[in-house]
Amino acid sequence: MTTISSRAPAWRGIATALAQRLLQAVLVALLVGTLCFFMTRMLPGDMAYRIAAGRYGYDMVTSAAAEAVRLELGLDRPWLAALGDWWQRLLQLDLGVSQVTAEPVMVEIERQLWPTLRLSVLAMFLSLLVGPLLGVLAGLKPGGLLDRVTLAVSVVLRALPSFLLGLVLVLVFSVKLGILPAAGHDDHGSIVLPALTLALGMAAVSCRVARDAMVQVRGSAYFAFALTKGLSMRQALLRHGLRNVAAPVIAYLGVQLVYLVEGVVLVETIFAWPGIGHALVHAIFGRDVPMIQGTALVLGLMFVLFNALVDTACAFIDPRRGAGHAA
Amino acid sequence: MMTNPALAVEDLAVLHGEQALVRDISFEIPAGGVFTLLGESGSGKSLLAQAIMGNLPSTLRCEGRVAIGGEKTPAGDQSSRHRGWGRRLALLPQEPWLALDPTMMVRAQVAETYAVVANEPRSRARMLADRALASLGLSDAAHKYPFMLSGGMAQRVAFLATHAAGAPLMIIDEPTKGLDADRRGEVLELLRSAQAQGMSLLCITHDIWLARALGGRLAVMLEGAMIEQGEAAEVLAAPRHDYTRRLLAADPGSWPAWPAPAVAPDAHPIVQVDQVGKSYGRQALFSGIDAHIKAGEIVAVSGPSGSGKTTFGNIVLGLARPDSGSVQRAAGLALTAFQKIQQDPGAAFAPRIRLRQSLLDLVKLHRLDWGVLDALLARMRLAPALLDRLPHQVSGGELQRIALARVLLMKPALIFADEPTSRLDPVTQQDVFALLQEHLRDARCALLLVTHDADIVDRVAGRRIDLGR
Amino acid sequence: MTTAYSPSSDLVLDEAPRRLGRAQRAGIALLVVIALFALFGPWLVGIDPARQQLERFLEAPSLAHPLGFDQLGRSMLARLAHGARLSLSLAAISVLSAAIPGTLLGLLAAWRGGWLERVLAAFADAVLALPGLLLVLLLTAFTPGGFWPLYVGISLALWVEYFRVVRAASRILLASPHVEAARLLGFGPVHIVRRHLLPELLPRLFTLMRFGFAGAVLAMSALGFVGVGLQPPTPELGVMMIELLPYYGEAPWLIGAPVLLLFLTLLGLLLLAPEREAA
Amino acid sequence: MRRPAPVRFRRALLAAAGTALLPWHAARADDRGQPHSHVFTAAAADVLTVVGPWEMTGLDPSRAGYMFARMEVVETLLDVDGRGRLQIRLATRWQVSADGLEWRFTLRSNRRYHDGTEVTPESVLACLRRAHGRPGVLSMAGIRSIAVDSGAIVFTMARPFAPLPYLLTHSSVQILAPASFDARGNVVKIIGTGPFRITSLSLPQQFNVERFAGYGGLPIPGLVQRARYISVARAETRTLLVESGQADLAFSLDPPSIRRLQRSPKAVLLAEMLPRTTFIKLNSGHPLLADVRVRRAISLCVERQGIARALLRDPDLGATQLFPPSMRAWHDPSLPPLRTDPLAARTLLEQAGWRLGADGIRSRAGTRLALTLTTFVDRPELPLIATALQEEMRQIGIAVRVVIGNSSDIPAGHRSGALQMGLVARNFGNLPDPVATLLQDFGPEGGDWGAMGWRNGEVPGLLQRLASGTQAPPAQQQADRARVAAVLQSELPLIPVVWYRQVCATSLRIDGASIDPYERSYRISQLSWK
Repeated sequence: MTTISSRAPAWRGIATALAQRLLQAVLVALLVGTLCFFMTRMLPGDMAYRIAAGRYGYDMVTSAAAEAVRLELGLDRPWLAALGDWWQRLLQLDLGVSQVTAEPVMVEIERQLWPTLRLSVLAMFLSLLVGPLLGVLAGLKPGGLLDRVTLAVSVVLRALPSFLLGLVLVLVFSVKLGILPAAGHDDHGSIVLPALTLALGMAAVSCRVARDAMVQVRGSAYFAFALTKGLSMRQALLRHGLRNVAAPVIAYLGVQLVYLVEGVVLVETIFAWPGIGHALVHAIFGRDVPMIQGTALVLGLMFVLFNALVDTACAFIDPRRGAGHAA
Repeated sequence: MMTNPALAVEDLAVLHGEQALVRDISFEIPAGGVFTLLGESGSGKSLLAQAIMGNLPSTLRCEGRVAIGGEKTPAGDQSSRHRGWGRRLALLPQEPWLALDPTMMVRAQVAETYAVVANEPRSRARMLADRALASLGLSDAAHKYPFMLSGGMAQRVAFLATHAAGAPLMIIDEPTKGLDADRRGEVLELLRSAQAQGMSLLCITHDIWLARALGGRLAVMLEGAMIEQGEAAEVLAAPRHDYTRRLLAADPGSWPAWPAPAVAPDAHPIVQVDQVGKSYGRQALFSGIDAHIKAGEIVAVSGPSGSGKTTFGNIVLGLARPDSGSVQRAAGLALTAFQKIQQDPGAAFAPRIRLRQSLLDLVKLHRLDWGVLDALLARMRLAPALLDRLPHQVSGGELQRIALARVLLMKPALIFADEPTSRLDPVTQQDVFALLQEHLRDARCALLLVTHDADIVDRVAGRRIDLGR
Repeated sequence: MTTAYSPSSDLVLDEAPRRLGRAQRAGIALLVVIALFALFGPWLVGIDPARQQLERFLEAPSLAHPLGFDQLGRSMLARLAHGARLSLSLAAISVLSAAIPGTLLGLLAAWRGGWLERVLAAFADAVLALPGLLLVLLLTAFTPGGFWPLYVGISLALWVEYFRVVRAASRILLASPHVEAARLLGFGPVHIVRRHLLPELLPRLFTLMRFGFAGAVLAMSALGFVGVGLQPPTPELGVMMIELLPYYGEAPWLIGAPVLLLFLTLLGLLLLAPEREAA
Repeated sequence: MRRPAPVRFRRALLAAAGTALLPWHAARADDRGQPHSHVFTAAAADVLTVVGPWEMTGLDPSRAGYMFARMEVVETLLDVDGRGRLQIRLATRWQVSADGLEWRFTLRSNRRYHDGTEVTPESVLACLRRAHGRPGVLSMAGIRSIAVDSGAIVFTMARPFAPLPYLLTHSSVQILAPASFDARGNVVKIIGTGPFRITSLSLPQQFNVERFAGYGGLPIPGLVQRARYISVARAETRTLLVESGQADLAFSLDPPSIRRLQRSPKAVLLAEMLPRTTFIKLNSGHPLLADVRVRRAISLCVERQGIARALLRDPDLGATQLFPPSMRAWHDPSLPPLRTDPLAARTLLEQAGWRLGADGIRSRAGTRLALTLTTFVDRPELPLIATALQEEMRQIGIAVRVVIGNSSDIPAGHRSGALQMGLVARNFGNLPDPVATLLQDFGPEGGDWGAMGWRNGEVPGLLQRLASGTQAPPAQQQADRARVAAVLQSELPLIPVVWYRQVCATSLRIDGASIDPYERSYRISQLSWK
């Protein structure tokens, strides 16, 4: 038992964590850059043709069009010079020009970032609303009906590809009930179904995390102490239960972000949501490497950013983490 | 008109199926009185406390009657007693460190009881909490989280949180477990002041010193039954029951002093510690410590808690590096010549490996003779069948003896014993020390001892290294 | 109250016999059935999964053909059996090829500490933030054709999880009293890993692996979704899910079959766990 | 421990969980549009929603110009009707000199761009010159210069090129206002002349249009005034949009979706044959495929009707020859149809010396009859058809590996010579007169999307004559076309598999929908609300 006499150096803990995230961000950028560079060089087939197909539609791809593209983009330059160039531009945050639309990648991403952020934040919010609540209820009575039902549902959700889950939701809420738009982005409420699709996938897991945390909290000494102190079950849960359940749930959110970022790619495509994930899929179709790089980079950085937020939230909920006490 | 007793227990029994874990318990605590339950772990004293609280695991059943402040309820009707929690009866749990919400500041945890249980307005609850914290010298801790507190502070905070709603009866579970002499004094003072405010106390402990100091009435528990009950002073002075006598004899205060081992004054030390210092973060733990330990010597490391006693021992063992100074082992000692006995024997064995396997690995590694180990275990009075269990399936005392046997098997030159018995009952503790003494003498092995118990140091150690400043 | 109730070992000394719970037995039975289906199904069904009878497209299930025919008039049961064999074995390989290096690196990082640990951790963090699709794409760029590189690519993205879990847990374990004791007793790294670390790590690794298993198959369907990894006519569960998606209305049993198989596999793996775990 | 009545609390939490599922109620409450049967699409109550798979990859006419043309935002000099006959649009008439080297297009007067400026010959010329300077349809015509002469646009040709007016109907030759371009000639805004003008544009997914008052014509009540196009990548999603009433016009539906919508009470399907054929492009120069017997064997093993029925759900689409009936001038009903006869196919292969091996695959002199069939996912039915073909070829002893990639793999493979077989869909209606397209496909070197390694002196000559010979008698032209079709049918440089039918789903709230077989327009200006 170590005694720490000074007040919580929570801020210092957070600062270290954020510095670590910054390093992570830089590394992600370099990694994405290198991978994309090798992808340009390694993808089978002629890059110029691929780009031309993306630009003019596949009926219009001709050798002449491809030659024009080759000249325009300098695709025939030597490797090493190209790599050096690549790195330099990346570090200056110059992401280049989309090979399909001939617009700067930055401009495209600016356009797509906001919808994606909106979607993922809402998804995260919904998943936190649904998952942990059900998890806490299930955890109050381990082995009870709700516990079993949520377990079964979470297994089903984890075995279901997200495009299938999205489809089911659309069939129910748009086709059958007619209360929500099936896709698109400018109708009222059109964000709900894609967000729900992502949220359910995440809630399937966070529900179980919350359930286990609740079981643990219910068995903890401080929860028992709260009760013997004279708090009612309800008071003890609200004052001591939920916050302690929240700590692992929020911490787990950091892990779930992987799911979120990958889920965004599929869900945006199936719901025609004009975000980064959708753009990544199209860039992959068109083998538009600058765009692949840009979108992958943004998705990666988004992951890092959300993780930093999760770190901070954790530090505030559980002061031990802020002080760097819990591993 | 007679005042009702604070607590009256009649024919209380706790059953697991048909097996009675606690039986035939009847006693009474007058208003403002003190009642101490003395016994070792497994004697059922904690179960008894839980039964009175109405807090037994659902697999256990309870019979008899419990009256709190005159309100008599069947002991089996546990939930009816829940309403009195905090208001009419309170519980000060053992390990107060774990009992405080790790995510909540100290003041809020104390104020909470005022506000929620005693229904004070929020601002007044905060004010009362501040006042209560100040009364126990905890003003500085008000805005700290539990993990920043020392064990003693946490205990006082837990006491305040328990006490805030003014329950007239308090059950106190092992309040001095693992505390050193100074801290035990603080606890005693705390309990005495509570009593002075008119509270009735039911104190569960294996600490004879505390029982004696608290006074009042006392009962000794063994195997779920009360074997002796009476005024504390009388029972402790003239125990009638054989077990009580043994229990009292096991108190380190009554141990005979160990004879000083024969150490040649010119013998070369097995380890030479020169001017070592160590810091933890920015805080210096100790510095400039010298120690020369010779074969067969028994040296105690003393100092207040947090002064780095364990760290010092680990530096001697070579497990940790000092920030300054040097540690030199005598030449020619095997790498395994320095061994350690841990505070928690349960944590000293690979948790998912059977004990026999762990020991077999050791015997194989050093090409030892299993027969030697068998003999050692026999001398430790350990049944060989125990080895087929997992560590957590063996009692603490037995496990500590197995740990001792494992260490002795290595024929060590020095053993660092870090609070080797602080988690054991007095009788078991005495046992372990007796075995330790016997083997140290035979093997001419040195002992570096860390213990919070000043009595043990007095009886056992030849000299001490003081880390405290 | 749990704090006060510290069951002395004397009370619970009867060693709990290591009998399997009902759930575990159900899980094992389920997995055995699936494994048998994957192993012997292709042989039992005895129909060439590539053989197409265009005139029987989307034929509904019948007694002779319990899962009917797919959009090209190929026997769905034969395709499911072959797909199960391929996907489950590749998923197992991908899980192992993520778990083994991830675990070894995690152990190495925790054991060595210092700059090596920091470098590995930073690298793992970066890989974690990398969209997994990118890695798989790169690998397909190097080696086009076949499902192998795809599954290896998936494991390239997944090893990080194992690394992180193993590293974090090992750091705590390596600082624990029992490892300290083992070191003082003269034991080397092999023994400490085998007796002290692995027994503690394996349950957690097993949890990760179970979900990694289902995740690998789902990742294949995600790849199929973006048009990567289609290898006709080889049946593969993940790709089948995306290929059969358009027929969800007309012939729901077609897409239902691979999804149900994956669900049962995951359920079996979940039931297998000694206690329920969340993640 | 016992639970002191936690039930109430659990109930409270459950209620909270319930409210968590209610954000769409908020979304609905937010909805201030006019009441409509679909509560959530109130924003679109008087807005026609068109969905298709195409994304606007840019503003340049060569990129997404066709989308702005389809939504009737931009126009070209000339247009074609549903039967491929030239119609006037921005040009009122045109004439060609006797030697076929000078074309003169007279512009309609009093036309205005959406920004109110007048359509001048100079602004038209700028657009034409810009289109000519980039890869695209104009590059194949051999244009020497384009100029303005007394208010008319004059093309000077290097050689006679009869289909030039058809080239000018292509969407990449659309006419935009001068304000559409920035100083460097890039398109920054779409300012066209069509009946609809763009009100908002969010690349790459969506743009909204409304009727342009300056287009002329009488205001007919009930006509669609506002519309929007949304790009929706997945066919399933487009179908669901129609089923949920969110979309009014949905294009490029896949066969399963069509089946689904046929049963849906919320949509009416329109269908029209398009001049598009899915065929196997063969490398006739490849040692295994140079023998016409092998090509014929492959053709004989293809179950065209089966593929059409199972995969396209339309047995009539099995291609009996390369040109579908909708290409009236080129489709020759008297041509003996392509047959399916696996037995004959095996015999042909035997005759060519290919003997069946133990694994069911033929070989000759140690060479296995193994080929690669390349296709791509841009059209979802292609991988499926490729899979069916793979199995059918296996049945006659040809091992086929299907490689599914990107559409650009085909022209790239053509140029590098590495392509063996490619399954492609070719739109002969790309230009309303297919001659120009065919000239590309069957030129002396073959074409990216046409023949490959095929040595034939006759067809290029015939096509050349058709392209330049404006003065030839129609009967001669008809004979030339029939000859081309006959040679292609017997030589099989391309093996036709299926034709194509465009299917469009329309919602029940609109009237007057029709399909343009040349995919040039969605004809939304003719739509009215019910």
